[in-house]
Amino acid sequence: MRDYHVTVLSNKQVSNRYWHLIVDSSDLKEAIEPGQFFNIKSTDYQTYYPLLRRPFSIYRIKEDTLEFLYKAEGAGTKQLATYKPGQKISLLGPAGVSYSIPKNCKKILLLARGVGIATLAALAQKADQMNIEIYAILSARNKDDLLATKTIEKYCTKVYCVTEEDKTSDVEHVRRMIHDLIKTHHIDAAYTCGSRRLSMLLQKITKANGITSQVALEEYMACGMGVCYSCVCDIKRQGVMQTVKSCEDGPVFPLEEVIFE
Amino acid sequence: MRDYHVTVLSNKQVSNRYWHLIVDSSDLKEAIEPGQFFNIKSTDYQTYYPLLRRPFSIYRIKEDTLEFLYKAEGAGTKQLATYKPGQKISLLGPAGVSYSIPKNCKKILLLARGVGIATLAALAQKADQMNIEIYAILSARNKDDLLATKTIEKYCTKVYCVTEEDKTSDVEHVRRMIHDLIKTHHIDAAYTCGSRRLSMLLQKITKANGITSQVALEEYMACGMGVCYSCVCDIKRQGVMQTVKSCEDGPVFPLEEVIFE
Amino acid sequence: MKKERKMEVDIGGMKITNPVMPASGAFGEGMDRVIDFNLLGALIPKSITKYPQRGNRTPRACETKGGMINSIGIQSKGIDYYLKETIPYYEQYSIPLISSISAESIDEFVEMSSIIASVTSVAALELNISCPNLKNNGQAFGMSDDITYQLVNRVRKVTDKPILVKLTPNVTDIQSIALAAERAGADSLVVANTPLAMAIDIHTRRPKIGNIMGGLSGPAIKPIIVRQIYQVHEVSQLPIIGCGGIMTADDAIEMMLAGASAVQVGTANFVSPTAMIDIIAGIQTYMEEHQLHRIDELIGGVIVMNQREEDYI
Amino acid sequence: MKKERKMEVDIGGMKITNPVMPASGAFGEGMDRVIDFNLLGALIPKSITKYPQRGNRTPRACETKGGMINSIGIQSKGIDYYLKETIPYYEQYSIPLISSISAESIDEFVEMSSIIASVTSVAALELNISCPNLKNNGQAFGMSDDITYQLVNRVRKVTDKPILVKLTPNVTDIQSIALAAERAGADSLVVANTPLAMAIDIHTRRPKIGNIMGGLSGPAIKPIIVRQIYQVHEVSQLPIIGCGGIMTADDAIEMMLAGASAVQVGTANFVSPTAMIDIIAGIQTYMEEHQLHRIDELIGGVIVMNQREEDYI
Ligand SMILES: Cc1cc2nc3c(=O)[nH]c(=O)nc-3n(C[C@H](O)[C@H](O)[C@H](O)COP(=O)(O)OP(=O)(O)OC[C@H]3O[C@@H](n4cnc5c(N)ncnc54)[C@H](O)[C@@H]3O)c2cc1C
Ligand SMILES: Cc1cc2nc3c(=O)[nH]c(=O)nc-3n(C[C@H](O)[C@H](O)[C@H](O)COP(=O)(O)OP(=O)(O)OC[C@H]3O[C@@H](n4cnc5c(N)ncnc54)[C@H](O)[C@@H]3O)c2cc1C
Ligand SMILES: Cc1cc2nc3c(=O)[nH]c(=O)nc-3n(C[C@H](O)[C@H](O)[C@H](O)COP(=O)(O)O)c2cc1C
Ligand SMILES: Cc1cc2nc3c(=O)[nH]c(=O)nc-3n(C[C@H](O)[C@H](O)[C@H](O)COP(=O)(O)O)c2cc1C
Ligand code: FES
Ligand code: FES
Repeated sequence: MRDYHVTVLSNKQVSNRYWHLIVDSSDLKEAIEPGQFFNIKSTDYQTYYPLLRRPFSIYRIKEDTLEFLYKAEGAGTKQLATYKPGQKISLLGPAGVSYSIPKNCKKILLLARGVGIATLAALAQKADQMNIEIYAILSARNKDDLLATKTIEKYCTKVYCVTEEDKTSDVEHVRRMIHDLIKTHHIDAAYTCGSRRLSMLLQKITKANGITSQVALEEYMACGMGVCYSCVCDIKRQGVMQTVKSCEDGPVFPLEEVIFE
Repeated sequence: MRDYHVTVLSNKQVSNRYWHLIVDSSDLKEAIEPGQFFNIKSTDYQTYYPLLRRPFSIYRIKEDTLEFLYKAEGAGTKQLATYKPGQKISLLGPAGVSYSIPKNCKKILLLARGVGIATLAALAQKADQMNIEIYAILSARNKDDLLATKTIEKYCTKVYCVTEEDKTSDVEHVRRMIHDLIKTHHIDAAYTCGSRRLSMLLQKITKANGITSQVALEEYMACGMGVCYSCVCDIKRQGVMQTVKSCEDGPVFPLEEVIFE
Repeated sequence: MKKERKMEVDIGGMKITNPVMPASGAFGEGMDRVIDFNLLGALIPKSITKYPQRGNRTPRACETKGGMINSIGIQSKGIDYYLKETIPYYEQYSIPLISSISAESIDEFVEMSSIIASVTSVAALELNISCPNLKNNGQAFGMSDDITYQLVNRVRKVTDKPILVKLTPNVTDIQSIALAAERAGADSLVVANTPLAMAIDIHTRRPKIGNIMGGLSGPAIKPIIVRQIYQVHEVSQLPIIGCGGIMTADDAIEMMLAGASAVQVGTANFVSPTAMIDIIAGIQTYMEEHQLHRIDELIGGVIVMNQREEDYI
Repeated sequence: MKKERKMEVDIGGMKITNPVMPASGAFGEGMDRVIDFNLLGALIPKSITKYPQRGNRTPRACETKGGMINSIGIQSKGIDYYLKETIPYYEQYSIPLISSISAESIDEFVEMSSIIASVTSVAALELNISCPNLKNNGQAFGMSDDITYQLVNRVRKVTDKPILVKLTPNVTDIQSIALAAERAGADSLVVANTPLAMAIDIHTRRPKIGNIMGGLSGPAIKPIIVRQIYQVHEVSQLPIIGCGGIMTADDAIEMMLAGASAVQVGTANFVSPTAMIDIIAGIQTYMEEHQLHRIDELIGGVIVMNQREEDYI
């Protein structure tokens, strides 16, 4: 982890609310793994607005580039959306724990909601390289928000999309989809990001079916370096309740450990 | 005085440090006089940086446009320099007391230092319309800063430039120039802006020679509307010391009244 | 068509048509050229002193990140001018006039209050017991609950008009000062004046304010003031007027949720002279969006869980 | 070639090679991946409590204009873990380690101080008597000069190592608290912890911080802290460590001119983890530009005119 000053190569709006950022990562010598994130600076020493960095999952990792997919919503992400190709931006990372893929894993399930697709796309990229079959359920408000699925489709065996627009994204429907998938294919591991409700759903199903599963949490982070204790969440590890830092001990956690109150 | 939202027509760098702003003033129905100023907003409701408005003298008044000449130096003026044609900006004004030209005035002297030329150019424009002969001494750090003299030259009978670069701008030299001018021409009134030292010099000379004179002060202003009392200066009016507001009672004052401690 | 929302509030017997008024010292006659005063909840001219005062040495204001420091020192033309010129000027407006009073001693507060309150067109008094003043190293009357009690109690005896007490934020325990003012008979508490502050130009090594220290205002202080409003609202029954850092309607609403019945706007007037008008409109819009019919539904409306049970330290 | 400027300062007997150190709670082991700790003046891990604590309810931090509010509530693994893991970790660095201690009672402060001070590699103690804590409605030990005196005096008796006392800014008279700490035997004063603050989400009506109130840090508070450093420096002989809102070298220099001998940097680390390194370099550059040979020339170097004579109120 370091504070890298990298050059923006491209920063484009890819749908109504989503943006796609590509930076030059040729100076990054560290290994970067799916599930990890970077804390991107969105302020300057004049305005201090917004003051804190914003964490973003790695979306795609290539030889000399890093990609992020983000939803331009509040002050920080709107600021991010103003960055132009050629501009230097400050990226602190790679931070956090990455996804782990069990040995001899053949088939995995991804369950993404909204921009949670970003981090699961990175995982899909890696799993694909390992010749793993990938089944993905992508949930979003509307089809427009699913535009970014093209990337993930390349890596996946099968992608299912559900939306509010189509009235297909309710938990009950998703539950049935997952059950069907599990019945048809022997899923070795499942991964989720982007929704508390879907995470709770997956937690129950994977527990009942003895499937290894992981979740990438999105807690509010002030430092992203494990020093401030603002990003904590409660987990139960080997029977013991613990308050852990999601920036350092996470953001990826075994799904069964996470306590969703 | 009102808070006008006007459109920038042009905003260009005219020399190393100076910028020239032209705005569409067709919505301004009030009379605007040389010596008055506008308080230009340089912040937004996100960053609040820099927080306060910045006061700028009127540089040129045309039928449907208003012009300002400013030195891009600190946060506010640098912000001003980012405004692009077509952008709406917020101008509070016109504010303050304007220059007064005595009846039957034939010849006037202008003594400007640095960007103090802006407000005196507006005065020159008006005096020229009144067929008054104008003699101007312009002082600046270097020739580059005098680039804006072209505007004033159009209105003046004669313009003298002095600079540090040429080692011609010392008070002693300027004193001799003013004395020569006064001897050669019958100067009815003198005006100055931009330098405390030159103002003090002109105060002495005009007093000794019984010449009406005015100065435009540049005190630090927080509100520019006469409500906060941050822009005060001391004057002696009819023998009585008074602390007056330069945004409302000024910025133009009879030179003999001003107390330069 | 938009439905008009009820924005009236009652400040210790003084009814105002909306909860937005200027903060003393950051408002004045000059602004009548820019906004229509009759749209405001009330009018508060700059604090007045008994005798004419020249105020502090310049520079009197400077900017800081997210705020500004001022140390005007209450430049004032004295009470005679105020009675002869200022009050008559404000009489042309149909909304309540609140007179802010600043004095050097309790006796002087009583004397001035009694004179000014006797003017029919003055609706209420605001006692500025909180002006940070270098003469006493930033000390103010409002820093002691005893002095606050005595001062307000003495003023209470000379007038029946609503007394607003403007508290200083520069105290260890604002609740005890608030309660002292309440016990002494105050009708409303203004929370609060400015935190005492200082800035130094590192190149000239001089303080940026002629008076060395001054009051910090603007967005930077809002979180401190919101906390103090919340604390005062917890213990006091009096209507609170929130003041400090309000720039937008959202800021005003935040203070009302914390416990304020009305708000005062200062620095925002300098940034945008129409700020108060925009804030009134913004509160209207918020009330429509959130289907609030009366502004009272906002006051103290912050939702907090029972901390003692929930807190798991 | 650039001439190295002497940046050493002496903090109550503890010599540090430069005046820049982290603020407790806004620094930790995780940062060793980003900066070289040996370049700092000193190391200060997060305040430690006697027993393990889970800290406060989330959300624990939120942004405000020019600042942030936090209410972590001192999540801590307790003193045993600290002795076994934290101190040994910091022993790998060659610069002084300062242990920040937070406790529930004076007795506990004394007990913890005595244990921690007895560890050879601990260079000094910082007593966090200023943590704004909801349990007591924001009350802290450091709000009373009596309690401050007793607390520091009792700790003084159990150790000869330098005692740094971190004051709270939430007081009426910081000078009297500073003097109480000085009389009780403190070696240095950290001015200051965070102003107590609050923010409310106007749409959900909930406090933005789970704990309702928290400490305000970042650029917004700097002018308040500079003022308090100046006030403490006026009355106290102790070296002051300025803390609150430092983002750049200019901010650090401003605090030193106001009277600080050293500075602590908190929030800036989150914005830019290299902030402390940049600040050290920036102070060097300033010293070169202003031809200062020793950093002492900066401390308390603000130029003020004699106010009593000059002030013309
Ligand atoms: C590990 C991690 C990975 C993430 N990956 C992505 C991603 O790949 N793409 C993406 O679009 N979003 C991602 N997010 C969420 C993203 O960080 C927030 O959307 C962003 O910070 C919002 O900033 P804002 O200024 O636009 O919104 P604000 O107006 O500041 O806030 C909008 C919402 O975002 C939350 N938020 C604000 N700041 C932070 C912060 N520092 N940390 C966490 N949440 C915050 C707020 O609590 C609020 O609910 C991730 C978050 C985490 C913790
Ligand atoms: C009536 C009047 C007319 C002016 N006319 C012109 C003009 O035509 N062209 C021009 O270039 N400049 C003019 N000035 C000066 C101009 O207002 C300042 O240069 C400008 O405000 C500096 O802002 P900044 O943010 O760039 O600098 P900062 O970094 O903020 O400050 C640089 C210097 O400008 C002064 N300054 C900052 N803010 C103000 C303020 N609100 N009021 C007054 N001084 C301030 C500071 O005291 C400091 O000395 C005028 C000033 C006044 C009072
Ligand atoms: C320039 C200026 C002058 C002020 N003068 C006074 C005053 O005379 N009396 C008073 O009670 N408060 C005075 N104040 C404080 C304001 O009334 C208000 O409490 C403070 O500015 C905080 O509100 P704001 O952040 O909205 O500005 C003054 C503030 C400013 C900025
Ligand atoms: C997230 C966070 C946690 C903090 N924890 C502590 C703490 O444990 N002990 C302490 O004395 N101060 C703590 N503080 C206060 C800082 O040490 C410092 O006093 C404050 O942040 C002001 O400095 P800054 O503006 O440079 O951040 C904390 C501050 C922050 C932002
Ligand atoms: S964000 Fe600071 S510890 Fe995780
Ligand atoms: S700038 Fe406010 S009174 Fe002149």
